[in-house]
This record gives sequence, C-alpha cells and structure tokens, in this order.
Amino acid sequence: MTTNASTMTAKTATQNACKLCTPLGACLAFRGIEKCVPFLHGSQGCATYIRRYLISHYKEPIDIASSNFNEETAVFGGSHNLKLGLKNVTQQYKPQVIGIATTCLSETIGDDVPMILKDYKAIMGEADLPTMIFASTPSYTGSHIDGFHTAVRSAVQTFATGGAKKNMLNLFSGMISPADIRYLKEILKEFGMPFMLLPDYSQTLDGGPWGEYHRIPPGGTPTSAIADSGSAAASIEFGSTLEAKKSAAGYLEETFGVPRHSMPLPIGIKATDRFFALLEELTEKPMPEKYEDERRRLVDAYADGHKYVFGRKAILYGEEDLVISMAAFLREIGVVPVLCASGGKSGLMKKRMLELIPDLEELEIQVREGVDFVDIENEAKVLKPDFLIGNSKGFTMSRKNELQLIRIGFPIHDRFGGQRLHHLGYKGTQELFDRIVNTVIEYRQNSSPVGYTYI
Amino acid sequence: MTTNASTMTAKTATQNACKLCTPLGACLAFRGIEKCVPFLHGSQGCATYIRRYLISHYKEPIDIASSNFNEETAVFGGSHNLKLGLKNVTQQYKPQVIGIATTCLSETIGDDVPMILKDYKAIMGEADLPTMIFASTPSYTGSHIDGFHTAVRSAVQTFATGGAKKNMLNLFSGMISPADIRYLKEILKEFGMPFMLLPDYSQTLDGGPWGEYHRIPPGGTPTSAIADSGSAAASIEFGSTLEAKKSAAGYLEETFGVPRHSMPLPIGIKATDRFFALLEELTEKPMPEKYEDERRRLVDAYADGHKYVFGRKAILYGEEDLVISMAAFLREIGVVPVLCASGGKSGLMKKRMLELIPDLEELEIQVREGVDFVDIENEAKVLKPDFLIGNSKGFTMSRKNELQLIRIGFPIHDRFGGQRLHHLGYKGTQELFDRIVNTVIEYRQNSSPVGYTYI
Amino acid sequence: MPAKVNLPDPASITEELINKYPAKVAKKRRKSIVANDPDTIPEVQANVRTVPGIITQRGCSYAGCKGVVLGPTRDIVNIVHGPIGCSFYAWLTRRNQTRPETPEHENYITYCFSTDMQEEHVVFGGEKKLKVAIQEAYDLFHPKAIAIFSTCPVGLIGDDVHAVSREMKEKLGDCNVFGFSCEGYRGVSQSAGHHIANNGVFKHMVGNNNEIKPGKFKINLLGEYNIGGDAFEIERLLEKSGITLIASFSGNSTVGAMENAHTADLNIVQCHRSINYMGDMMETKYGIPWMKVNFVGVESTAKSLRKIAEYFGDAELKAKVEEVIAEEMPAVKEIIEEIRPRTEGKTAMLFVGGSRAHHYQDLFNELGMTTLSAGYEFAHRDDYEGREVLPNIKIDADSKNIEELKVTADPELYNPRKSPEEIEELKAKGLEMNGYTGMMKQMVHKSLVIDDVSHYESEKLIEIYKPDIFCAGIKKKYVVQKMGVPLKQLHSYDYGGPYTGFKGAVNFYKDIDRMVNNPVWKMIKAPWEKAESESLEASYVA
Amino acid sequence: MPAKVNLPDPASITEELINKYPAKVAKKRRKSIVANDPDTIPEVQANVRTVPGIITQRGCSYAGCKGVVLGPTRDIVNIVHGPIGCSFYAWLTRRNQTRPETPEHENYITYCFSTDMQEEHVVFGGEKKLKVAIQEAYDLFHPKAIAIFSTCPVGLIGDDVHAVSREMKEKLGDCNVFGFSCEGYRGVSQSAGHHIANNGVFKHMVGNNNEIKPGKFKINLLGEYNIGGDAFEIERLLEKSGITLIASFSGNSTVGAMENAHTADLNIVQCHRSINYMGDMMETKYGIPWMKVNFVGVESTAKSLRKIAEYFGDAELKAKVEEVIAEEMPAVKEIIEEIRPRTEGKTAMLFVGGSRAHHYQDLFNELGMTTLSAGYEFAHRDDYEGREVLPNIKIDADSKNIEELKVTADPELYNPRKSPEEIEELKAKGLEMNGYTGMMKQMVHKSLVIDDVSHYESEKLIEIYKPDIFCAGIKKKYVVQKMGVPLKQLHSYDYGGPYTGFKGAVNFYKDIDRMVNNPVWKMIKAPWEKAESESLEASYVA
Repeated sequence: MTTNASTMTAKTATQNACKLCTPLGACLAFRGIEKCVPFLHGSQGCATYIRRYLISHYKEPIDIASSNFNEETAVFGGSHNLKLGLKNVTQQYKPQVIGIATTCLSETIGDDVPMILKDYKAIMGEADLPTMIFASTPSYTGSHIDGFHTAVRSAVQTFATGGAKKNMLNLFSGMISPADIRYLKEILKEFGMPFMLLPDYSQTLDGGPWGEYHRIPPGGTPTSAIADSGSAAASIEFGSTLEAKKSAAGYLEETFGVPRHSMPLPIGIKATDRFFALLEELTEKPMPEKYEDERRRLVDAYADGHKYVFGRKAILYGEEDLVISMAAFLREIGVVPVLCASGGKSGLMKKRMLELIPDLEELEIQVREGVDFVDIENEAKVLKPDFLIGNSKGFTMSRKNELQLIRIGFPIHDRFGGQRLHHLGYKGTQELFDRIVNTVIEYRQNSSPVGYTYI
Repeated sequence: MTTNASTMTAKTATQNACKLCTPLGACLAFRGIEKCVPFLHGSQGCATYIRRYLISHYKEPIDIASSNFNEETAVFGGSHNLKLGLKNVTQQYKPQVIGIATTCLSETIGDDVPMILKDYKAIMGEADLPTMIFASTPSYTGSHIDGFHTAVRSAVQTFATGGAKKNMLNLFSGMISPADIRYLKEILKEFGMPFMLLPDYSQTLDGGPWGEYHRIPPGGTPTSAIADSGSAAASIEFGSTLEAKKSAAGYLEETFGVPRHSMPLPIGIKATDRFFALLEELTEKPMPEKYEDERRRLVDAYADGHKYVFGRKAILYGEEDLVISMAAFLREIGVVPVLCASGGKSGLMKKRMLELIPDLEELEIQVREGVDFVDIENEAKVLKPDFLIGNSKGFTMSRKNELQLIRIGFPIHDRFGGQRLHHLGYKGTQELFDRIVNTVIEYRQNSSPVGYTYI
Repeated sequence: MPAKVNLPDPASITEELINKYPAKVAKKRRKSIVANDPDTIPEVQANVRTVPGIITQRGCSYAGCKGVVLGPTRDIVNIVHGPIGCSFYAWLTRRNQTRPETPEHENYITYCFSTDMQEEHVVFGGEKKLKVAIQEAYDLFHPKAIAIFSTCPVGLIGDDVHAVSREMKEKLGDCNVFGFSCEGYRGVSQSAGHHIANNGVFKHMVGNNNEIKPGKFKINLLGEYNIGGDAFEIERLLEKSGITLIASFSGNSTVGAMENAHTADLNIVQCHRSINYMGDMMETKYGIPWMKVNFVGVESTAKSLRKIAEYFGDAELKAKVEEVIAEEMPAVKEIIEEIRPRTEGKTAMLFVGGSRAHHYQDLFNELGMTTLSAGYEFAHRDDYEGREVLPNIKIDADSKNIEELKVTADPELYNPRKSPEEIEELKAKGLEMNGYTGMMKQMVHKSLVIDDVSHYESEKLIEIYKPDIFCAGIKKKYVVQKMGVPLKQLHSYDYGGPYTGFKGAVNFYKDIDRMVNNPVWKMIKAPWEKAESESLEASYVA
Repeated sequence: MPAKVNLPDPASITEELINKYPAKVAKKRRKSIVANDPDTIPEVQANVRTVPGIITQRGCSYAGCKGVVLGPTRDIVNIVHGPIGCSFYAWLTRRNQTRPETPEHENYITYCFSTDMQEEHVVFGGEKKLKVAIQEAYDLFHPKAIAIFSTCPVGLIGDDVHAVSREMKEKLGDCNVFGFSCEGYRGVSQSAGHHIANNGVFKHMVGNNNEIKPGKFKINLLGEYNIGGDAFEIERLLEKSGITLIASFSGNSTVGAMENAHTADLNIVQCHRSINYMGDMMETKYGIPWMKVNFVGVESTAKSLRKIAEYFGDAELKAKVEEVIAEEMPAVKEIIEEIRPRTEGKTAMLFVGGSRAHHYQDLFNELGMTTLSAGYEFAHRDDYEGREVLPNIKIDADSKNIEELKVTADPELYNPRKSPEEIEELKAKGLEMNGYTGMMKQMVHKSLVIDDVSHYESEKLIEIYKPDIFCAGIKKKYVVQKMGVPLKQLHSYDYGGPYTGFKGAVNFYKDIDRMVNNPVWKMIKAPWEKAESESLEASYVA
C-alpha cells in the first residue's frame, strides 16, 4: 500500500492516536480508592469500552457502572438515569465510595451533576449513602492523564479535612504501574513514616484469586487516610507537567497549607536520588541500607552495560510526564531520545525537558506534543532510531519499520504482566536498564551472521 | 555442513559439553565466604580459564590465585609452589580465609594437600595465618556442581563447632543466582529467625562500584556464622540429587545432630509452598503477609496466562537439581518438558523426578543424565519442542534449529544481568512464568502474518 | 439432545439471581431469565434497555456499526467523528482479519481515524473539521470509500454527517462518502448499530456494480466477521467445493465485492442477529433468497455445505461437497476421539453475542459437554425463540428510533432466484430458507436462558452451577477466572481461532481441552470452597 | 611522538607498585617494571614464570596452542584430550570469526570436542579412549584433519598422543591426524603454546601441497587471528590492491591453504610474538622472506600496504595501492576530525597480548591520546626491545622444555625470493625484513613498561595515574570499571571490531569516544575520591 504519509505535515484529523480519553483516566484513579466503584455518566458504551480497554492491560476484573443514556435521556437530561444508577450500584455493591465521572455526552447536554447529586442525597438521606466523588471529564478536553489527575484532586477535595498537623506524608504518585506503587509503599514503610499514597490500585488492579467473594476487589487508599491528607506534614507529587492548580497536592497546599513538593517521576539514578533526598529531608532519616545497595548495583550495572547502549538512538512516546522522565534517564545512560512524543498537550513539555536535559537542542532532540502515531512513524523513517520505547500501540509501527519496541507504561496488551513492570526508583531503573541493554544485545546477536555466544 | 550426527548413538567422546569442571564450582562456593580468596592448586591456566568463565556470567572481578605449576613442579610435586603461593596471597590480600581446591594436575601427581598445609602451618605459626579450607576437586570426577558441594561441605567441616543449641537455622541454598540469595535472605529475615546461609555470594558476585579500595569484595557468609552452624536448630538444604554423605547439612547432622531437611530447589508454587511450610514449622511463625500476597498474584497470573503455555513442549537442560525443579514447575503450569537433560551423572535424576512428576512416563518425558549438547540437539530435531530452557550454551542449537531459548541458571554470557535473574520462591516463579509466557507470545506475534496487537 | 447431567430446578435459581435487586429491577430481570423447554419455547424478554447501574457486557450503537459491521472491510477509510476515545477503543480491538490481494493493496483496518473533537467543536459545531478530515484522508489515500461514524455529541450539537458526506462525495468525485448516525445512546445495544450499518451498506454500496462475475454457484456470505480467521476457513471450504463467493458481509471484504453482491444467487447467513436485515432487503429488492447456515461445529459445517448444494440442486456440486466432507473428516475424527474422553460430561455456559451463544453449543455437543445456561448480549427474541415470533415482538421507543428502510423490488434488477414453491420444497428438505429457528430449540430441558446477563448474575450463576467452562468476552474473563473457572472468550477468541469449519473445530477442541483440564484451576480456591453453603454439585453431576 | 602530558617520575611509582611484595618477589618484579627511554632502550625482564599466588592475566600453554593458533582454522576437528573443563572453557570464548565458502562447507569452530577424561583413564591410561574419540569424529565428519591437544594429566599418565595420532592417521588413510604436547604446565604462559602450535603446523601441514595457484603478488598473512573480523578487513584491502592471499595463520584459515602456504613469495607478520617461528622456518626451508606489518591504525595500514608493494617492486601494484589508500582515507578523515577534539590529550594504558599492547598505541596516537604505561601478558624481550636482543636472551628451563625444530633448506623447494642484497635494499627503504623493532621505540620517554602486570599492580597503577582508559582482557574489566575507569577489552574486543584497516580504525575511534566520554563514570566514586591521598592528576595533565 502506498501513501503520501511521509510528505504530510500539519493535520486536522488524528490518525492512530497517542492518547486515550479523559474518563478512562478518572476510572483508573477511582479504582485506587478503597471500596470505590467508578461510575460513568453517559452511554453504556463508554463504560464497556473503557472496561474492555483497562482489562486488556491489567488483566483484572474492572467494573464500571453507567447511567446508560438513551435517546430520551440525551434530549431531556440524565438526572433520572444517574439517580437510578447510583441506587442500583449502591444496592448491588454496597460501596463506600462511588466515583462519578462525566463523558462527552453528559457534558455536551450540560447536566449539572453536583446539583443532581445534591438532590439525590436530599431524597435518599445522606446517612446510608456512599460518599460520592465527582470529576468533570468531558472527553473532548485533554486526555486520559487529565482525567486521572482531576479524579485524584476531586477525591482529595471530597475527603480531606484540615486540623492539627500529623506526622505523615502524602504521595501523589501519578499514573504508574501497580508494581511501582508497591515499591513506593515499601520505600515509605522502610523510612518508617506514616503515609498516604493516592491512588493505590496496586492490589485492586493486580490482585489474587478470590478465596472469598468480593463484589469490590480488596485494596485501595482508605478514605480515612485521604481525609487525613489535609493535615499531613507535606505532599510529594510526581509529574513534570502537572500544575498546582490542577493537582491534589496543589489543592492541599492552597486549602490547608500542606507544602507541595513536586518532582518528575523518579526514573534514573539522578531523579531517584532526588526523591530519596527529599524523603531524607522530610523524614529526617537516612536512606535505608537496602536502597543504598540497590543504588550501588545499579551504578555497577550502568558501568557494565554502558558500551551496549551509549550513543544509541531511541524514539520515546506516551504520557508527557513519563516521556520527560524517561528521556532524562536515557540521557543518563547515554542513549539519545531523538524524538520525545506525546498525544498530550500541556504546552510545558519542552520547558520541563530543558530543565532535565540542558543540551537538548544541541543534541537535536525533538520534543513534540499533541502528535499521533502517524507523525511518529513518519519521523521514525527519517530519524532511524535503534529502538522504540513506549506502550503497545507502537507495535504496528515497530513491525512495519523493523524497529524493536521496548514496552513500558500503559497500555500493554500484547505482552503478559504489564502491571508487574517496574519503572520507578533504583529497582525500576535497573529493570528498564537491563531490558534496554538486552534488547540491543538480542538484536545484535540475531542480526549478526556470526551469532556471538559471548557478548 | 552435513553430518551424520542425527544417526549417532552412544558416544565415547563428548562434544559440546553440558557441564563444567569440578574446581570451578569450588571457586564459586569459596566466593560466598567472607574475606575468602579461592586458590587453585595446579597450572595457572586453570585459574585464568575459570576466572574468565565466571566473569563472563557475573560481570564482577573474580580473583583466583594459583600455585602455578611448572614442569618441575609437575614432576616433583607442588608442595613448594603451594606454600609460596599461600604466602604471597596472604601478604597481598590479607584474607581471613583461603579456599584451596585441587585440579586434575595436582590430583594426578597425588599431592597430599592436607599434609602440605599442616607443614605450612607448622612453619608459619598458625596464629597469623588465614584459615585454610581444602576441597579435593579433581576435574576428572563429577562436574562443577560436585565441586560446589564439596567446597561447601569443606567449609562447614573446617569451621563448624558443636555446643549448646542456638535459635538459628542453616540454609544451604546450592548453586543459585545472587538475586535468589538476596530473596532467600529477605524471606528468612521476615520470618525473624537468625540464620546462616552458605554460600552467600549475593554481594561478592553482584556488588556495587568500589568507593573504597577492596582487595577482597565485601560480603559473603561470615566465618563466625559458619562456626555456629554446628549448633543450629536445623539445616535446610536445597537439592534433589545431593546426598547427605556429600553435603554440608549431612555432615552437620552426622557430627552435631543438626536435623537435615533436604528439599528440591523451591521453584513453582507447590515447591515454594513446601519451603514456606517448612519455615513455618521450624520458626513456629506464620508465612508473612508479603509472601501470601506474592503467592496470590502468582496464582492469579497462572490463571491469566495458562492459555498461552498449556500443552507447550520444552527441552530443559542444566545442572540436575535445577532441571528437576524446573521440570516440576513446568508441569505445574501445563508445559511438557519433553526432554530433561543434564551433563551431570548422579544416577538419581529420574528417581527424583518421578517423585515430583508421577505421570512422567505416561507423558513420555525423557530424563537423560550425562548428555552433551549434540545429544540434546539431536533429540530436539525429533521432539520439536516449542522452546528451550537452559543456560547460554544452548544458543547455537537454538539459532540453528530456530527454537527460542529462555535463559536461566549458569552460565549466561550472551545476555545482560544473568546474576539478577530470580528463579526461586514465588517471586522467582513469577519472573520465570512471565518470561515463558512472553516468549510464547512474542513468537506467536512475530510469526503471525497478522501481527496481533491484542493478545 | 439429551442432557448428560441432571440440571437443578431453574425456578429456585432464578429467585437466587434476582433477590438482591430492588423490586422494580427484579421484576424486569425475571422476564429475561427463563427455564428452557425445547418443545414449547417460552417467551424471553430481549432487546430491552439495561437498567442504569446494572453492569452489562453490552456495547453501544457505535460499537455495532463501526466496530462490528464496517470495521472488517479493508478498503473503506472509517473516520470517527467525535472525541478521541471512541476511535481509539475500536482500533484493532476486535481480531477481525483481512487478506489484501497483495501487500501493496489497501488495508485501512490497522488505522484509527478520528476528528479528535475538541471543546470548540462542541460549542461551535464540528462539520467544518469533519470536511477537512475527509479531504485529508482522501488526499492521503485516494480510497474507494470513506465512511463517517457519529459519536454521542455529534447528533446533539447538530452536525449533519449525511449532508457533509453528500457534499464531500460530490466534491471528490471518485470516492463514495457516506455517514452513519450511530451515536452511542441510540438503541439498547450494539444491535442498533448493526441495523444502522446494514441500512447504510445497502443504501450506499450494494447494487453499485452490475458486472456479472464468472461462476456457476454464486453466493454471498452474510454475518461472518472473520474473527481469528474464521472466514478464511469458510472461504477455503467453499472454494474447494466449487462454490463462488461474490461478497462477504463483512469479514475479509472489499467495497468492490459488496457493490456487486446483488449478482449472487443465494445469501447464506451465519450471524442472524447482525445481518438478517440485509438478507431481507436483498430478497425484496433483488429476489435473492437467504438461508441460515452454521459453520461452527463439524456436523453443522457439513450440513451447511450440503444445504448449499441442495439449494442449487446440482448433482455434480452435491458430489463435490460429499467428497470435500469425506476428505476433511478423518483429521477431525482423530482429534475428537483423543480429546472427548477428557471433556465428556463436563458443563459449559455461554453468554455472548447475538448468535455465538447458539452456534458454539454445537462444538460443545461434539465434545460431549452440556450447556447449562446460555444467553445473548444483544440479541432479539427471534434469536432465542425463532423467527416465528417476529410478528409478536412489541415495537418500543428504542426500536422506533432506528430507521427502517423502505425497500421495494428493483424495477430492472429484481429477479427471484427461486419460486415460492421451490422455496417451500427446500424448506421441506430442512433448509432454513429466509428463516431461523433460534437457540432454545437446541437447548436441553431445564437449562437456563438469560438475556443480557448482568455482571452480578453471572457471578451468582458460577457460584451455583460451578460450570467447567464459561464463555463470554474479555470483560468477564478475569472475574470468572478469579473464581477458579476458565473463561473462553468467544468475541475475540483470546488469541485463538479460527473455530469455523473442520480445521476450526479441531482448534476449538484443543483449546477447550487445554482449558478445562488445566491443573491451574486446582490452585485457585473458589468462593464456594470457603463458604459453608451446601454444594449443588451432587445434584446435577451425572 | 612527543608526550601530550607530563609524566610523573617512574622510579617512585615503581617503588609504590612493589613495596607490598615480599622482598624476593619485589626483587623479581622490579626487573619487569622499566621506565622507557626510546633512544636507549632499557632491558625488560620478560617471559619468566609468574610467582605462585600472584594473580596474573596469563593463560597456559594449552590456551596458546589450541585456543589461539589452531582454534581459528575451521576445517580441523580439534579434540581436547583431558577432563572436560579445558575444552569447555576454550569453546567459542575467543571471538575469532571464519567464513566458510558456503553454509554447507565445514566449520568445526562451533564445536567443542573432548575425551572427557574420567578417573579410570587417569589410573589406567586414556590412549584407548582417545583412539575411539578420533574414530568417532572421523566417522561423523570425515574431516581433512584432526588435531589432538594434551591437557595437564596427559603427559603425567604417559599417554603418547603423537603415537596415537600416527596410528590413527595411518588407519584412517585420508585424514591428517597430529598431536600437540601442550600440557598446561609447560612454559611460562600461552606463548609456549604458540611455539608448540607453530612447530606442529609447520611439521604436519605446511608443504603438503605444491600446486601453484594463480596470482602475481602472492603472500601469506601470519599472526592474525580474525578476532571480531579483523582478518576480513585485511583480506578486503589486499584483494582490492590486487594482492593474492595464499594462506592465513590462522584467522579465517583452512587446512588446504596452509598446506599450500610455501608457494607464496612473502610472509607478512602481524603478531610477531605468536608466529615469528613460522616466518623463520619458512624462510629457512623455502626461502620466503618475512616482513613485519601492522594493520592496526590508519597510518600503519597505509604504510603496510605500501611496504608490500615496495617488496614486490611493481609500479602497477604501487599505483594500485595508492589508489586504494586515496579511496579509503576520506571516510576515516571525516570521523577522526569529529572525534579527536573529544579524545585529544586523554590517556591510556595497555596491558595485553604479545603484540596488541604495541599495535593499538597507533590508534590512540591517531586519537591524540598518550599511552602512559603498557606491557604484554606473554611476550618476550624481543617484542619489547626489538629482535636485536635475541642473541642476548638467556635460555631458561622453561624455554628449553619447548622443542626447537631443526629446519634446513628443502632440497627441492628452497628458492630464495630475494637475494641478501635485495633484502638489505628493502630494509634501507624502511621495510622491517625478517625483523621487528619492538614496542618501546615507539613509546614516550618516562612511560612505564611492565611485563606480566599483576592484578595488584594494575589496581595500583590506576590509583596513581587515573588513566582515561585501560586496555586489557575481560579478567581485568570489572575490577577496573569498579574504580571508575572504562576498560576496553583488546583480546575479544567486547562485542566490537573489526579494528584493523581503515574501517576498523573508524570502529575503534567510535568505541573509544563512547567509552572515555561516557557520563556513567561520573557516577562512580573512585577510591581516590574518598581517599585523602594527594592527587597526582595536576602533575601530569598538560
């Protein structure tokens, strides 16, 4: 098939998008709250598609209720359906929390969800009701990552109360893998300081079989902990492009004066050092020996493996925050991320990257927001990278252009165990580094006519 | 190139051996004792080759001294060279322990090393000398795994003392990866019982850079702990074919009455359950929640991934104990290890496998001791497995026959991070399972003309 | 088909399934949960809206229209008009395959085109952006056809995709552009989308090309979407039998073939639910009869081939079909004889699709397995009870909102391939001409038929029946497996398939053997193993 | 070559290196650690036994014979007679490549043959087992030649591999079988094995085939083992220049070519240490002069090609060589100009091989880097000081134990290619005819030359000099890198190479650039960064 694709420049329409829709992010975040059922206010199709999509990555049951609009609802408003839906969900699942997110449909017709909820509470009597979190997530603004942060901020807005300061940390870790969450929790535990990590879907989206009957999978951040977040000593928030005014930590700082420490996702040694330094500062305790060890082994591995990866070129894509932190890590190991691309459009990506990679322009690293996979593929043909790093959506491009793909982030639906991949901290960096080195080695070995047995 | 290889049956000579030599195993074990320098009594070439070989896997400095025979030594005996060598090593490295192993050369000429050592101590005055462990490891008997166990037993024989029983466990974990050792230590620590794990090369063979100057890398089992092993409450010893009379735990049982609990390497859920049950029994504590969680996630992964691997055929090779435990794990996930092969020759392999896999013969699983890679390759042509599982030495066969190779164990010298691979416990099994599933998926995806993006 | 197992009393089970619902919901659900009696088929409430807050497997109208029906045609550029999610989620998520004539031929299936609607378009209208997107797609690929799919906001903001399509079709000249009003809130499920899709395909493509292709026995294959290569296996068997396939709707299909479909002499229908509209309309307009077939299951496949030969009434064709069957059977026999001892007596549940829950029972029968309970996700009463009930189906608001095309005989092209008498003769020989007897006739007495089973109900069913295998889609997969029961995906087949025809049956036998006899399930403690509740097992295992 | 850096006083450094040794050891080591003066080359103690307990990089005689010299010939089946380890450890551990004429042609390099000696053979003798192994290998492959290598126990138990070889050669008839007494304890290092190997190859192969092959300028390439494809690059340049390569010893070589080697008119020698025996013996027996060349480094490569042309004295050849050089240079220039600003002024150490520590200094010079210290692992005094010292080298017990073949002019085949006068003329033109000036002449004043550097000494050197790169083998690699200094493997090149010729130089430049300018090293705290000891850095950086 021949196309003029490579000659194409600025496009109006999007082909092969490199972003997902806003309510998906909100549903994911809601799954990280204990005993919470996500609820989409819109057509049943949205819930079905988003469930189907999240399941393909997490391989766990993901129940999302819906207010199930019909044509009349679309014309006359969703108030009745929303109330009925909330009632039925409550009866079947006995949730403590229902996380309600809107869709393009309910937003287009202008349903006033807070008003409907107020009305519903008035009718039902607030006492027996689950707490309702509401996130406005019209799919025609932003992408899944915006929905995620909106839902986290809404959760904090709903639950957090002020009061006497507690010896406790908040960690808003962003859209990371369940394995990453487990590792962060282990680190915080080792530092011995009480903490609240939100959202915590480490168990709800990577759990065991059900020896007992679970309508709602066990795990998630307890609402009591979220309530305490307003009196925490400090918040750490991961994310390079997440602005205070849109973030949970930003809300807590503004409302309750909880200091917000914002930093990029800790990927790579430098970024992780920064995270640990912050923990040392906030907890007033030294880094536990265990992580000193992990760090030592990682530095050693960098030394052992540098020759394989130094000077290689990679194309990197995914959520902006992930791309920014991954790019800094790649520079740390000597890989040049010739193109750093995202479907997101914060307008901040290049600025943030320059902070981490001062020689960005000298290295001719392209930073592109708001692109799709056709754009990326066209660039790949010109830039001729050694490999691609990103989610499963790059597979078709990788296959067509015979480029190796290192799968990270979300979604991963053509490999097993995406929820168990580590990306953060010394451990995650070690895993990423080993995978990158072995990708290079495997390619070299397979493409060599000699087929070296010692590498 | 055409050969008659496939028609060949019983051979006298060995081509492409599936085993390494005895002193190598001893050197590896010695590296797991704190402040110990391995010393080979023989030609310098042995030390050089074995260093070179171990380094290709561990990617760490591995110093092995040698008594450096010349022609005169070969004729007149190695006493002088051994003493001189010990003296020089002591002066340069200030070791606490020197682990001496013989080679085919010193064994052939019949050097009486214990006598030489006695003599040496008498001359030098025992007080200032490092402790000397001696292992007889002629390379013409057994293979590397025998050398390993001999050295471990010798270490215990040298250091262990009896006395009042202590609330402490011995774990003789066999020839496993540094990552496996770290995980076992973490488990024992979580159970809260003091322990002695021997040999512990988790740091000496997977350590960090040297911020300070280390003549001997830090880490290893402290000799004081080995001394205590004689008064431990019990010993756990991994290994299916390791007999009490050749094992460290066997020695402790016989000499000091420390009960020996021998079990296969804990790979797979059933085998790991057995290990934890034993720990629960010996420590009188329940399994820590952390491992319950790991187990739950693993069972869940088995359920999620069964469809990819069930009914696949694998050829498995390596040390007998590893092969036996891996085979049981493969059966647990529905893979048929059509050929289980080892260069070792304990004579016990099939018997032990039948204990773990009662339908071994019904499934027509071949168990072969004392084979080489030519034998394995010939079988592969007939058995047509879906993939190979074993060390890097199977690469040539894998490439020639277009079979995927899942690298485990030792040696791994055509991939990065072999020392960081997990094999044991729920964590190791999870890692193995994910790798096996992804190997099948990758092959399927790459070989499909469609190139599925959802799998 | 006698049951291999003793089934428990369906009435008490129904009670258990619905007693947690609010009274109104329970009342409604009760009508969709029915104990089967193959002799006097009871009425099943179907194709009614899912209650808000009840978690369903159902998708939306857009999913049925774009995802299912139009998705598999490789040379149409499908542009989704709306925010990005809808297009993204339907991007290669179904495993429908296609086989371009050469690698250089068009295949737009791997693409995901969207207008990526932003807030400004919701406020000021998106028609202008849509036109530019069509122009861009045209400039890029010069495709034969471009289809536009409306997502939820489109109708509400007043964008007229049909007007835009007409305008652009005229402007481009050599490209067929047409739109679908398949907004997600229309109809009760994806079924609405199938209907909308059929209407569009019939209006905008069928009949555009009157060229008469060579071939003695020319047919169209309707309602087969080539998941996992199913259509390839059917194509193989048809070709081997000497039957010419003019067009497929729409597995492995092209615009060109669909435009020429009305030159065939028979429509065979695999999925009745999604495509019966097309069969009816082609019969009315061109005089081509349609016949229900089933290529899932070995016996059904053989029967379907024989029925086609019977339809054409040609001795040579009949002989060829017998030859093909005789050639294919030994390989199947060998496998089933090895596997059946391990599957005999086991039990299955199927809650999937609008036809699949019926078709796959044939394969389970061949494995000696009993279907304890089954139901569809988006079917109508006729798919359960047979087309005889069609006149009795009440038209509700949801159905009324879907356009019903007014089709009449084409003055020039109408040509009845068979006279009414011939049709009756064929029916007498057992050919389901222009008809379908539904799923329930084939199911055992006391088995439970449940339409649009809810997430909650399916978990209860597993608890009560403890089936050996559960068939549904990926959304149910992990919840069922967490209960220790294997789930076979019958939407996307996991990575498996094809399951049609002779080779497909062998694939299915092997897959089911692998699943029901997998030691993994023994490691999972199911809820009932901890619960104290009395096991029902004893009462229904033979 | 002026030093780009100021070198510290070598005397005090020598003291620091040896002051931890026992007095006797210190005394011995002092003779092997020498401050260089290129004008009046000092004596270096070399090729003496490593003291027991001092950890060396050296290998054994078997390693030199089987691993280095015989290993690269693809159509000899190499059977190692001994316990399994020796064969296993030499199995593909060197990265010597080979290129069979077709995939069907013999390539036994990927095999590892061993008699896998067991206790019973040590007690009762292994000759019988060896014979069976030879017979098996013959039956399996029908190879042109089979070579037997003795490991440590073989000589001690009295197995006569030579007698066995003769017997089996006679028995098999069409297979050349020969043995090597290369037991690991013979000689001081692998160098002994090279000598033993050369003797065997000369005795058993060279001269077996007198066929005159076509070609105007026929040469043999000696002492090039095709690590990382080095020989391929040299072959490419020779072919491009119109020079015919009769045989290689032994990179990418075959039995057939070696048997025919005596028909060439010139031997060019890359690695003097391992193969000078062969050059001498062929000169004596057949009258073929040998000439030292060096294909490592761009200038050296160009010079070596020119010297070959000069040797043949053919105008057309000279012109062709100039043409080749002119063609190859621009690509090299482009790269070195880009890289050199980043490597200029940096420092290197090389402790490797018996020639490599010398050859690679050319490439470092081209990068603007200074060699602070260098030494060989297994070389002799002539490799340091030049062949002029040969008459002065003391013969010790170790050397005496290696057989010195008595070679005389072949009554029929001796044919001096050049008269003594012509040789002198060529020497006057700068051709190293039958000679080698050694490494030290090329190294800067005050640089430190160290033979058989010990593990301990190399760590000390790094502490003192803090070089930007250290070149050695894999056994040193990780200890050096743990100190924050990159190590370039010059035995197996890590996975890199080729490094010969023009293309190889470019590879090397890039690899070194990658290594010395890698940010990774900044993350490693080197010992001296924590230690209080005064830094020497200031005193020697320019």
